[in-house]
Amino acid sequence: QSTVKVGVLHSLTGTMAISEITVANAAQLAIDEINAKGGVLGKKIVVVKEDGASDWPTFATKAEKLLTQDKVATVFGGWTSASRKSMLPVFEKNGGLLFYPVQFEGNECSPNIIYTGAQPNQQALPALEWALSKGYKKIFLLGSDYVYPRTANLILKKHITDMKATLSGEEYVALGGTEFSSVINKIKAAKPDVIINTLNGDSNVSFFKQYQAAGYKASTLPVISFSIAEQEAQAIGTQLLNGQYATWNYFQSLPNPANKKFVAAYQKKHGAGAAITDPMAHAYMDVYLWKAAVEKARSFEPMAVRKAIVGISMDSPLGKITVAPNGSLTQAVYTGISGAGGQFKVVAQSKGVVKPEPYDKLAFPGKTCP
Amino acid sequence: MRPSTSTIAVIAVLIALAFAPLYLGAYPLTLLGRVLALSIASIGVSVVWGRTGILSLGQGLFFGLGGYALAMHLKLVATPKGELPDFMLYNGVEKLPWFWAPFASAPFALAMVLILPAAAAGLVAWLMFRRRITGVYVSIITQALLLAFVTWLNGSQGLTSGTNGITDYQTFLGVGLRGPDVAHGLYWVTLLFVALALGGTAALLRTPFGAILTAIRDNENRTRFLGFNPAAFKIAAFMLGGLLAGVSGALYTLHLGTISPAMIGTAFSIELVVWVALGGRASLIGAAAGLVLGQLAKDRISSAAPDAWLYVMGALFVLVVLVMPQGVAGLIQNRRRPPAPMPAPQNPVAQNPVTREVSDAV
Amino acid sequence: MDFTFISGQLFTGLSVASILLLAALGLALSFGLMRVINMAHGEFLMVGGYLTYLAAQWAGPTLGDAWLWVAFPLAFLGAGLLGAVMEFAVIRRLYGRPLDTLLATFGISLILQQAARQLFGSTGVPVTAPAWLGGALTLGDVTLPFVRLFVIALALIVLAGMWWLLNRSPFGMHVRAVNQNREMAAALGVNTRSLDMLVFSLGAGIAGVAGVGLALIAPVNPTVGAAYIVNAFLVVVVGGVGSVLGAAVAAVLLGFVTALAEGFTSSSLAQAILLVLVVAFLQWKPRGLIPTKSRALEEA
Amino acid sequence: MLKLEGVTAAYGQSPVLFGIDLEVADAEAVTLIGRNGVGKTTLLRTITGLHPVTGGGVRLNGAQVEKEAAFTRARSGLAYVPQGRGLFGHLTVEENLLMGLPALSGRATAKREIPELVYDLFPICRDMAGRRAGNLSGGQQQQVAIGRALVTQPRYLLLDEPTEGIQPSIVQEIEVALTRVRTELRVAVLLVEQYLDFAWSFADRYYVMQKGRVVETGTTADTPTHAVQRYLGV
Amino acid sequence: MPSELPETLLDVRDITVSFDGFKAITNLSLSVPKGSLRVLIGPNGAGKSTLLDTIIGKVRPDTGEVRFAGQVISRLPEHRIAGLGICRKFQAPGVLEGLTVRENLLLTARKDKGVLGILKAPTRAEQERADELLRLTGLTERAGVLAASLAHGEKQWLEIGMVVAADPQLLLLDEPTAGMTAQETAQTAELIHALAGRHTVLVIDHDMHFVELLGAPITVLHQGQVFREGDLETLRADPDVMEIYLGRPRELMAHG
Ligand SMILES: Nc1ncnc2c1ncn2[C@@H]1O[C@H](COP(=O)(O)OP(=O)(O)OP(=O)(O)O)[C@@H](O)[C@H]1O
Ligand SMILES: Nc1ncnc2c1ncn2[C@@H]1O[C@H](COP(=O)(O)OP(=O)(O)OP(=O)(O)O)[C@@H](O)[C@H]1O
Ligand SMILES: NC(N)=O
Ligand SMILES: [Mg+2]
Ligand SMILES: [Mg+2]
Repeated sequence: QSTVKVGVLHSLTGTMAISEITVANAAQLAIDEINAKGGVLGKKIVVVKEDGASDWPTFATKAEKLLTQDKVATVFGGWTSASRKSMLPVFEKNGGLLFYPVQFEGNECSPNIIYTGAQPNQQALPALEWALSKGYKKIFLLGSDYVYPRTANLILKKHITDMKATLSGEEYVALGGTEFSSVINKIKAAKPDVIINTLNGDSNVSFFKQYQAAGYKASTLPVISFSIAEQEAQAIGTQLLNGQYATWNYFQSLPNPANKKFVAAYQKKHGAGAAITDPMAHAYMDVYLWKAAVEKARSFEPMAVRKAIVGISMDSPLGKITVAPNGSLTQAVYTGISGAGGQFKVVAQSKGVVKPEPYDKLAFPGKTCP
Repeated sequence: MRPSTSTIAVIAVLIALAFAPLYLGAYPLTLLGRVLALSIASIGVSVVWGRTGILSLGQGLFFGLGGYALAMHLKLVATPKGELPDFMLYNGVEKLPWFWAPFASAPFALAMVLILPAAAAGLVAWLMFRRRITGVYVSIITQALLLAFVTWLNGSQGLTSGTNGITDYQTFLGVGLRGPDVAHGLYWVTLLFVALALGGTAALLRTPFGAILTAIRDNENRTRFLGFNPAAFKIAAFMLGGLLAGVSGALYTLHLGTISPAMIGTAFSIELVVWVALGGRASLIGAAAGLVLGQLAKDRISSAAPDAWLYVMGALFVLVVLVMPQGVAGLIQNRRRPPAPMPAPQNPVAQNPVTREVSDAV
Repeated sequence: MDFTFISGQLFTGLSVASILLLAALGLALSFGLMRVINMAHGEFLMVGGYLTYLAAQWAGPTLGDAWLWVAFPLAFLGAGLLGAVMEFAVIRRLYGRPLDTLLATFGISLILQQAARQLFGSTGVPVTAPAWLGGALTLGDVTLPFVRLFVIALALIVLAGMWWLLNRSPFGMHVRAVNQNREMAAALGVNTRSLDMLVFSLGAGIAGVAGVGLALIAPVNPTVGAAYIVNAFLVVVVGGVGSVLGAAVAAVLLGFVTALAEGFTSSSLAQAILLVLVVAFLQWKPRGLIPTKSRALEEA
Repeated sequence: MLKLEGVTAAYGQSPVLFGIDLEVADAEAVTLIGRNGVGKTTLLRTITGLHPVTGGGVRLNGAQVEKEAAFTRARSGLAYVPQGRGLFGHLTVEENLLMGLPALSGRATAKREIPELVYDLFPICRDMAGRRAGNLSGGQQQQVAIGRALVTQPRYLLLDEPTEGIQPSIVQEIEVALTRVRTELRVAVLLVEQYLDFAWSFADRYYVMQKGRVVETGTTADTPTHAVQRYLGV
Repeated sequence: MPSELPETLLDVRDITVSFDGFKAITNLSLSVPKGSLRVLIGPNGAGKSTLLDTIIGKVRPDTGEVRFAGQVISRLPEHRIAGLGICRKFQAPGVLEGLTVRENLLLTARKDKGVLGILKAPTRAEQERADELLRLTGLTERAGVLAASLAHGEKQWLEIGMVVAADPQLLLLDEPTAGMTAQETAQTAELIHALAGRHTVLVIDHDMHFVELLGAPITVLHQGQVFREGDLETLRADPDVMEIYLGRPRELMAHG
């Protein structure tokens, strides 16, 4: 039987490994499932796994290797926007196709990338609207110092002003930073109603610890997070996170049948306690979307696949998803409250699905995808 | 002067490398080109560390300046007229910052690729060597400055694009950077720069300038009392190292299509030094070869066994230092030459740094 | 800027200083006295942190909050033992070659980080401080978390102990002598090998204790040490290599500068400002606040 | 008795000592002379254990010690005053003297304190007790270095050019002091010296080294200094 | 001062040098005429080396100044002072160990010691000078070996060669015969005689045989001040000098 090669390019080592290994696992799960059912266009999928090593230039190098040496049909990979940005020119130069599964800041529309993670209007803005609807008017923005939080917050700030709410402060801490004394002191002085948190990784644990030591709790100063999913929640622990909020396109607790099946399959392979997150669900679906597009195009050729993928729609663990012409997903948005075992209970959800808008109209008027 | 066997060997290798596009596949060739671009920085490390005894852990700073100088130009070229680079837009920057504006000019940017790193290296060196800061202090300070630079880059996204770095270039001097055909051209240009850097530096070190650097490394005070101003020579050597790092950074940026803080950070700078140590810090060719081979090995091993790679690299660091302090080049040389005398600590007089007479004199 | 904010920042400065000092005190031995540039020093902190986590896991269920008193000796001995092994296997072959030591120990730090990553994963493991450290002292509008006060006290105790050991005990005199002239000390009957090992592992052990302090405040992850190493070296350099008191003053100074800069700018800019200020300070006093004349270091 | 049998030593690959035989009896004073670079310092360092032998044996009180570490040899009664004095420059004079005490570890009989005789022989050890040793002048340092060696209560004292750089009157004092050390403490002395008048007036026997070998030996009483001068010419 | 004697090359005027409050030199003045040979003796710790340190700029006087050929040099950076033509031989040999013997001589023989000047290849004259000094110091056969592998005595000679190669107006020699045999000492004395006249030489030593061979006027320093001046004969007879420095003659002592 003949085969087709695809690349899986995530950080298997370094700081991002914790998040990305499970995302790679989810993609692998989908590939195994597909191979078990006979592959794509009659070909078995062969995975070429590469390690981005949490180092953005390495992502570019490895992408180049996958495209020019292994000649893979497509690549599933990336987490941070920085890694995506550094891979982008490689994909454009070599005419490759990348499936990127993580929520991001928008403002990018490469014909060579399928962005399935949330656009700002599919996570950040719904969360803001929900917060305002709950009566939280004074908003403090806290994030890691890199492009996604900065840009997301830039958009949020425009909308905060637009919605006549108050921005009570904005602080950034270097990626991986663990010292929050000054930030908490500033929060004290600002007296916000709610914190919108775009901190990444371990910084969250330190932040919640120090937030708690300073006498705060969810009932006095709630925090809505965009980068804390089930896995992170488990790591931070119920004791610190209980009652705090997160907004995503997916929670492990979603009751739909496709999700039940996905969770069961993943946990069968990786252990019953394994947490499952939004980026994992996206990565899992990325493979299926690619398969559908290949079959529709009857070709593995990346640009043919890119053309064919638009309009493809399926029932997924995330609910109903459809690929929009700009290469992102039309999908639902959920806000959940953290509870036992790092699971989130949905407390609010979008009315139906939300169309992806890479460029926020308020923050970047007049910009659209080509 | 008759060329030595090692010169002939190096020329032969360079010629063989020049024909690489004929026998290497696309990926190995890009990889080789990239690694060759980096080797220019390692030549600088060899001058600064191997020859002059200054261990800079901040070469990434100068590498980055060269890379960013070129990247800023490429970014402006890729940005439609009258618009701001995309990342500025996303960060709410409304006007092109003043220090960006001149980089629209290619000659200016190219000049800056050379001037910025050399000038920055000169300034850093002047600050340190003027105050006679030496040894590990220099290592710690250069590392701190690099960290400050990287932190600033990360924290000033509106100006620098932060962790993402500057990316997404289209053309350079009118030549498209996305076409598959540019790969060979870029490779040859890189190789030319490597040859120039090697030849030029070697020629420079063959003048008494090279001897002075060695003299300063071995006994700075003595050199001073012979009428030389060690600070001036150290600054010059440091600037040369900075310049080579800058050129390397610019070429590397072209190869990779991006420059970002992660590419120039502490890990990069220390790794650079270690590959130089592996090849042989005192030998230009050893330094360059150590870097090329080390990076190629890294590419291989990290693909085959990602988890093992850090163990391999860590162990390599330790072993090189313990087993072959002069690197591979040192091993080769030792076989040809009678053994060098023991390092100074063996010597009872040098061993005794406390006696005022002795310590102050030397 | 109101009074509450300013006093809050002053306390922040002290907190930061206490962590910096704990991280730097071990270095004051290995770097300050032995002139060993141990880039893996941060990993001793990391080891101390993970051992704290393990102590909480193992002893927590049986001992309750008293697990913390198990964590201290465990972290001290565990990191100290690792230090002894490292000294025996690598460092002792490199005395007098500080720059080479720097490279070799950097290699070791890579290995230790990767090992930690494989054992514990890349995300930090959280340690829950004992309940009696959970509260905070409230003075007017300023809250001083007990955890922070505890770490400050810890730093002061370790500082006092080290000062006494080095300046008032015969052990300290031997250490200083060996590090000025190792051969002569041996010729006078000092077992320099075991003394070296002892001093190095003591420095490692102190870093392990610092790891306990860190774990109480932030999660322990494989790169937690790397995050502190540069600043810890700067504390030693600004204080004056070889001077324990200098390190203490430098830590406080750096802590306040950080808190001040963070108060008025952003935290990532504050770090850049701090680093540049340190370099500027070294222009003024290249040998630090309390200089010890030391040639060995410059001859590197 | 201190006895060397066919000692060889090298720096890296280059040999410097080629089979040295030499002996110093208890309470005997022996001088070792030779041109610059013939290996005198190296020889003393192999005796103390600071430099490894590549062959041959060193016996101390009958025991083979050539494999022992320097500190154990010091503890069995070997003291060394190196060329360049080897004081701990940052330590005070008194601390330098105290640094002689570790050599007494494991010796039950010894009292762990600075013997009064040291102050008696070298009064500056008391006068300058609190000063940093590194700031003393050369002659003062030399006296402290010998004093420190005596704190170890040695049976054998190895001295490497103790008169180098010392003013004439102090050279005389050192000679007086060393003579007392020999006679009162019955310490054997092996003295490396260029200053022949001094060496001859102090020592009972001499060895002459040339290019890493002992080429002549005899008693100082029977050999006038001019008879060995030829070994020292250029 | 306009009344300065024209032939004075080195003029130390009323300098005081102290370390942490301890005065190593107190109001010391000393002048050395051009082309002369001068010997400096005095007890250990008298301040002889400190005086040389002050002249070459290694330590700075608290008060007073050092003039060289009429110019105040006590505030110039070290390499500038050296550039004016003052060269010191330290007691511990300070050869450049990573360079060959010949390179050591070539470098010191250079006239232009600036960063740009150094790029030029050594001139014919410099090469010849180096070769001549190799002969003079008996190191011709060792010309190509690294200075590190020289024996102590060879290093001493090389350093003397370097000092001469620099062709300084003023040569400062701090205990040049330390560790030398009697015969080497005599050769050194001869060499110094050959240098004096063309160069001005200031020698410190504790070896009275050597001082005798030099046969030059002697200055005795004591406690940071000039204690006596005169020739060896007179000083040997001076009970104060005996007391502080020379001690009793050996013949007498042996029986004491
Ligand atoms: N560290 C070293 N590395 C290589 N060779 C050395 C070293 N130290 C000494 N030597 C060589 O070993 C030989 C013996 O040296 P050593 O110092 O023992 O001589 P010495 O007789 O004590 O001379 P001096 O009278 O000058 O003190 C010399 O040729 C010297 O060059
Ligand atoms: N850097 C210093 N710090 C403190 N004291 C010093 C320093 N340098 C010299 N001294 C002191 O100054 C005095 C003079 O020292 P100097 O070395 O000039 O004496 P010297 O005449 O050269 O003696 P010697 O004949 O022993 O070489 C000594 O008492 C010495 O302790
Ligand atoms: N796109 C992100 N989360 O970096
Ligand atoms: Mg000797
Ligand atoms: Mg002197």
